[in-house]
Amino acid sequence: MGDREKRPNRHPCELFAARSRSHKIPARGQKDFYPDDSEEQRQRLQQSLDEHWNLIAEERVERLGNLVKATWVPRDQIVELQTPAGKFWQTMGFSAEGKQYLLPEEALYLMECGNLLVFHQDLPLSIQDGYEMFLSSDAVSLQQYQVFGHLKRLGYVVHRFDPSSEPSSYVRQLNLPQSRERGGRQLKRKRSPSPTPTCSHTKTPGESLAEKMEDDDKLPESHLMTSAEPPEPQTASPHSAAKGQARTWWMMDAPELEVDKRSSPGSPSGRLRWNFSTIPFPDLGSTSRPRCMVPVDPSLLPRDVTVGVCDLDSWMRKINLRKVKMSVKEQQREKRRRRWDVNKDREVQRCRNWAEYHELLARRQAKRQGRPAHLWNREVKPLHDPTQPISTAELLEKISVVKSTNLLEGASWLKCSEEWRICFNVYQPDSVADFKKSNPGKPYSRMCVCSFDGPVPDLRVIKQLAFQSGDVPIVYAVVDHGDISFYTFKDFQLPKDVYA
Amino acid sequence: MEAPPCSQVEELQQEQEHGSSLVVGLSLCDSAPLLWRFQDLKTVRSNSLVGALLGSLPRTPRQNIRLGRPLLLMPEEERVLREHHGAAALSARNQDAAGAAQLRQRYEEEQQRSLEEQSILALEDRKSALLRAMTSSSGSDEALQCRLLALEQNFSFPRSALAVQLSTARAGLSHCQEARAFLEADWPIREQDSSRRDARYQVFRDLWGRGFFLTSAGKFGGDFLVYPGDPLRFHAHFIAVCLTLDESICMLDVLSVARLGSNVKKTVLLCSPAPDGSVHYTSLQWSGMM
Amino acid sequence: MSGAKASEKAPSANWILQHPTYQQMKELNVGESEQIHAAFLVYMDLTEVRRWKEVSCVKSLDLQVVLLEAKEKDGAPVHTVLPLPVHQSLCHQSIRQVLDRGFPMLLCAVASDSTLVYQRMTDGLVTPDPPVGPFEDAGRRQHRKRRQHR
Amino acid sequence: MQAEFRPPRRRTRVYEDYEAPLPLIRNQQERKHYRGELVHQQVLVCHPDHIQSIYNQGYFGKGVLSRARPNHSISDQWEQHKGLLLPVVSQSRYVELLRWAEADLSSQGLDEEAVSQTLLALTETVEVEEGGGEEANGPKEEVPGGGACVQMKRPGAESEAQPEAKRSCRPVSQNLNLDSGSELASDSSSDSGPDPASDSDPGSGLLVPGPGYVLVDSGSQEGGGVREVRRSPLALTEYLQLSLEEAFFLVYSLGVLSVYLQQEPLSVVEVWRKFRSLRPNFISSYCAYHHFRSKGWVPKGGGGAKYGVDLMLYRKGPPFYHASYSVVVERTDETLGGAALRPFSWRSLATLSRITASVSKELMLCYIIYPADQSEDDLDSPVCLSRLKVQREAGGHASSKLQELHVQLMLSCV
Repeated sequence: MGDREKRPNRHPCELFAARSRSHKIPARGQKDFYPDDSEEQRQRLQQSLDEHWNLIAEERVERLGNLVKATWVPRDQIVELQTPAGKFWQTMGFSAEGKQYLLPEEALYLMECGNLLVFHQDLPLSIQDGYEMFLSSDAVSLQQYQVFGHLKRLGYVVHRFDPSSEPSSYVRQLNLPQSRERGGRQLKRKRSPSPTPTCSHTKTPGESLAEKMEDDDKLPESHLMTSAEPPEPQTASPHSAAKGQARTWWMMDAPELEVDKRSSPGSPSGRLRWNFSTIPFPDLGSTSRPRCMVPVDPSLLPRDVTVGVCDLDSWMRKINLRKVKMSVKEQQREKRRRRWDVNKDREVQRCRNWAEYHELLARRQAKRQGRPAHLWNREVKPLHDPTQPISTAELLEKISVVKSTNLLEGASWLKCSEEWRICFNVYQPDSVADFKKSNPGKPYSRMCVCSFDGPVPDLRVIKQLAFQSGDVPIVYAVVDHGDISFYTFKDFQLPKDVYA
Repeated sequence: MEAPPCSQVEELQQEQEHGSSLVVGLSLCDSAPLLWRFQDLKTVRSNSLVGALLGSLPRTPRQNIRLGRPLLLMPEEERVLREHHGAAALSARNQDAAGAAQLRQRYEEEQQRSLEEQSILALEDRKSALLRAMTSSSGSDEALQCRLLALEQNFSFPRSALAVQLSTARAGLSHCQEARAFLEADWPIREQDSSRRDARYQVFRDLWGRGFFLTSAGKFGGDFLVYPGDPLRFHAHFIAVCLTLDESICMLDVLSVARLGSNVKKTVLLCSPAPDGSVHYTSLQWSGMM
Repeated sequence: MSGAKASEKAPSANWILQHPTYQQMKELNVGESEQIHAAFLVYMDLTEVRRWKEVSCVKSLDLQVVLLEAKEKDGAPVHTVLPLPVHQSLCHQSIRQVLDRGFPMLLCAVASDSTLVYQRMTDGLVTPDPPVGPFEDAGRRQHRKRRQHR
Repeated sequence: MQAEFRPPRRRTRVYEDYEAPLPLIRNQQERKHYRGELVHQQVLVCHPDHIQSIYNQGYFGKGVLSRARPNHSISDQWEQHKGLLLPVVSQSRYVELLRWAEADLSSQGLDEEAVSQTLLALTETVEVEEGGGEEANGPKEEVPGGGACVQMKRPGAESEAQPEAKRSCRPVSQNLNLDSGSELASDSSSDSGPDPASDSDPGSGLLVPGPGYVLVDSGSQEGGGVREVRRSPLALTEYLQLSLEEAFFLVYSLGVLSVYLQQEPLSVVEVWRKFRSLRPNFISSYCAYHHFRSKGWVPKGGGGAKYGVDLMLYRKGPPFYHASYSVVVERTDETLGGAALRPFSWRSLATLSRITASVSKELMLCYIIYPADQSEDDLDSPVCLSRLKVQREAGGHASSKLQELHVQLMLSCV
């Protein structure tokens, strides 16, 4: 062992021998409850430890031909492939300007799987180098990588979440087909070098345009270069990036722009989606009504039908707008009559004559007076008068004074917080076979990575992220050192349960 | 429960006196203390420090049941090592250009040497396989020699067949002597000196000093899972919940963690450092009174 | 009609208020009425329902609460019982103060509808019993036993 | 994202029939109004009939001497004695009860003479005629060991499998009026009972307090000691304790309960203010309680304590279904910030979700959202409830496998 430590690189014959080594993990036996200092127990422990250390000491040994080679581009925090990609290319990586790239978390994971050999300054990187160079709190954090690795090892497809590639709620409501142009998307991906991009999607389409252009101006320095010869990073890079971006946001925001155009009345083309706020409806009741009505937008009418200006006065004259005069008593009676029809009362129906009816009224009056004064003769009375027969269903209806709300209510105007971000889109393992990076479809869930020592999301965060995520559930991956657990917060409607 | 006879603290200190070989090399990744070198992992484990493995296991990388290097230390484990001078910071990767050129050369030479040796090994392999096949099929000796010769002449070991190592720990660099001083002075991990952090550390040090093995216990609603021996072989006995003596706790939280403890057959321990430097332990067990 | 009338008629005095132990608790002059009520409910549970022995109330000056002392059966060790309304919070210090009396203790959380939840607390590290056979909720097992008795 | 509704689990054995929750009344004559006392910041219902109605119709409250249903009995052991089924108490226990009665009587201001007179009368052995009661059926029925309720319930109201012969201890005579504090007298009012089934009770008018009689085991000889029928010196009657939320619901939403503070009934607003002063977060917890009740579910706060949560939610009621949800109530304002009632950490959440999952329940976070412009004055009356909103949220923890992602937290906003 000591020898190995001094020269961690294995001897060629060890490497050669490693080609045929086992891939089985030794099973762990039943644990003991108390240490009893017995020799037997000590031996069992030693055996477990030996197995453990054998596993831990093992190094990755691969045939050079099975390894994809790549180089680390520190400025862009990205890994560029030097030899053709392997099978992993179906779910990982992206290409731009004719080159193939991997995000640092993808590269590190592939290194750990023994699929990728990454060079930096012509020297291969160890796994340790990979962790130390690729992971940092301002790019991919260690915890985010832990979650990424955990999910990848389970077979999930995991992509960085990019809020700007998600349709806004507005677009979602319109249910327009999504533009998923390959090049555009890939440029998107490299535009967000870290899985914690700023969120900038809860804006009206008009605003978002302006904002996005601003975003482009403050592109992160790590942005991928377009030319092989790196120019001055501060000046040229954002510039060339902006060019690339310009195309991107145009592609992405195209649906929104079109919607904007359509909302002006009179545009007869395209699949029509009316903006009702701009379609006038006649208001004949208001006193300050216009004297005539604007002609109806011809695009709203069937062909061959024309409508001219309509003079309202003649119509208004035909309507009698006089208020009916009623005494206070009359008004009250009217009010009561509307609320309750005495003839529908079964007991009243049973009365055969006025005497009986009066008797009934008297009886009821007495009963009402029997109600405890301290509850009923005050300003705030009970919601229900128990002397009145009522079914359970009606009762529940009657006492339902507390409003229910749902997760998305009021979520759209919540401001994004910097602290909470969605990191990853996750797709089911069984989708891998026909997975397309260019059109990944709806994710199975989205991941928000949290530290176990950090705060639990409050309602505000839950709402805001749920809104951002649309109809894809948000999963909070909570990292407690080596342990990862997943939590979801879902809206829940408790069904009403009525027994009579 | 009686404290085991041998105190971990003393043991570690004794070992320190015998030589610096047990000083483990810590490296920082996103400000988390990681151990990479195999021997370092063994060293901390022999001092009852468990940590958590984070990496894919080289042998079978695509599973989460058994993981491999690196080993992440809990802040308390890191602090215990630091206070007992048991850890040193590993220097960062050597980046200077001259050194890099040298290393490049060395790397290429090693690759070449490895190719040659593996080529010989591969040939030997093929020969012995052939030998086995021929002797069992009772061919003539002449034919065998002929075949062997042909094999030797035509044999080529392609570069793509070269078995290479993807090192886990950074190779060839050992920690520098002055690293320990650096660890004391400039170590980037600084606990926020919150009273809770401190309570956690005091409790950790006390329980570890009694010979227990500790791991994090988030999933059990506590700070540490406390094992009577190596977690490879023993079940945890306690869920330690660290808190200061005057920290207000919600009764419902006490009830829930105690109930969880009884569900998983472990004793919940409320642990608070006392002013005199000792630690107060209160065992919570389900009363069985329904 | 008479039902309504009956309910308005003042009922006879509340036996809780007249119970000698309750009186005694009140005279300890500690705590507020809610804690005393909690302590009394626990007292009644221990004596009337669980038939514990030598149940008595003592005051804790440090905590300003009514504590109980009791034995599960004759000859069994004394326990200190700390009854607390469930919505109150507590701290380890106060638990230690009760344990400093030298007996194992039971914390009894008293819910607003008089539900009692007991929690056993002991000074030091108490190693749990090793698991026996298939895992089973001991509570449920006991409950079942009780039912079979009926 | 909506959490799925998982059907509640039915209990395998159900011992009672379901009674419609309060205040369903079948005819106009059934008047219901109950009385609760505010004692020690707790609401106690003392009248046996009130207790039965309130508990049976909606499962409100808990018997102070019982695990849930108020059914405590003076003794676990019952014996048939000359055709009567009577609770057996030991001599020492009987003496204990006597002492208690004595202290009680003295505290009423009775002089020593009167006290000893009364006690003397009490301790006389009661002669029981063979086959005393008219019900031969009573004694034949088996008495469940747990807690037979002597006077709490009349057979008509009986729904659980507790057919103990309350009336088997028919009085021989009942001229001793122990009005003074023991509960004996209160039963005289019970014959007006709101219990619909009481019509079928032939002897309801004659019914005298069940608790009055015990079989005292003198224990002088080993084993079957001498047994005498005596009057019980004190009736340890069961009281029903209502949580503040349950009490206010009965007062405000159903209008069936009056809460008395020192013999004075309180108005709705007075109860509201009182409860708020007793419990700072009363509005939130009530709002959640009210919300679940108005959905037809039965929330129980006491059960929640066992699991470290605020409420357990039952379908129909605890005798019929296992609790489906563990509910934690949380308040927030419309800007969705604001101090939490119970500051959550991942640690506490992990604990709760793990316990909840281990008992096949779901963890539900119920958020009470207060309007941003809510003033303190607004909160001074229950009318403010209509301005609050509930959001329920399923809270979940998904093991370490994503597919089994079932630790959902149910969000519920009021």
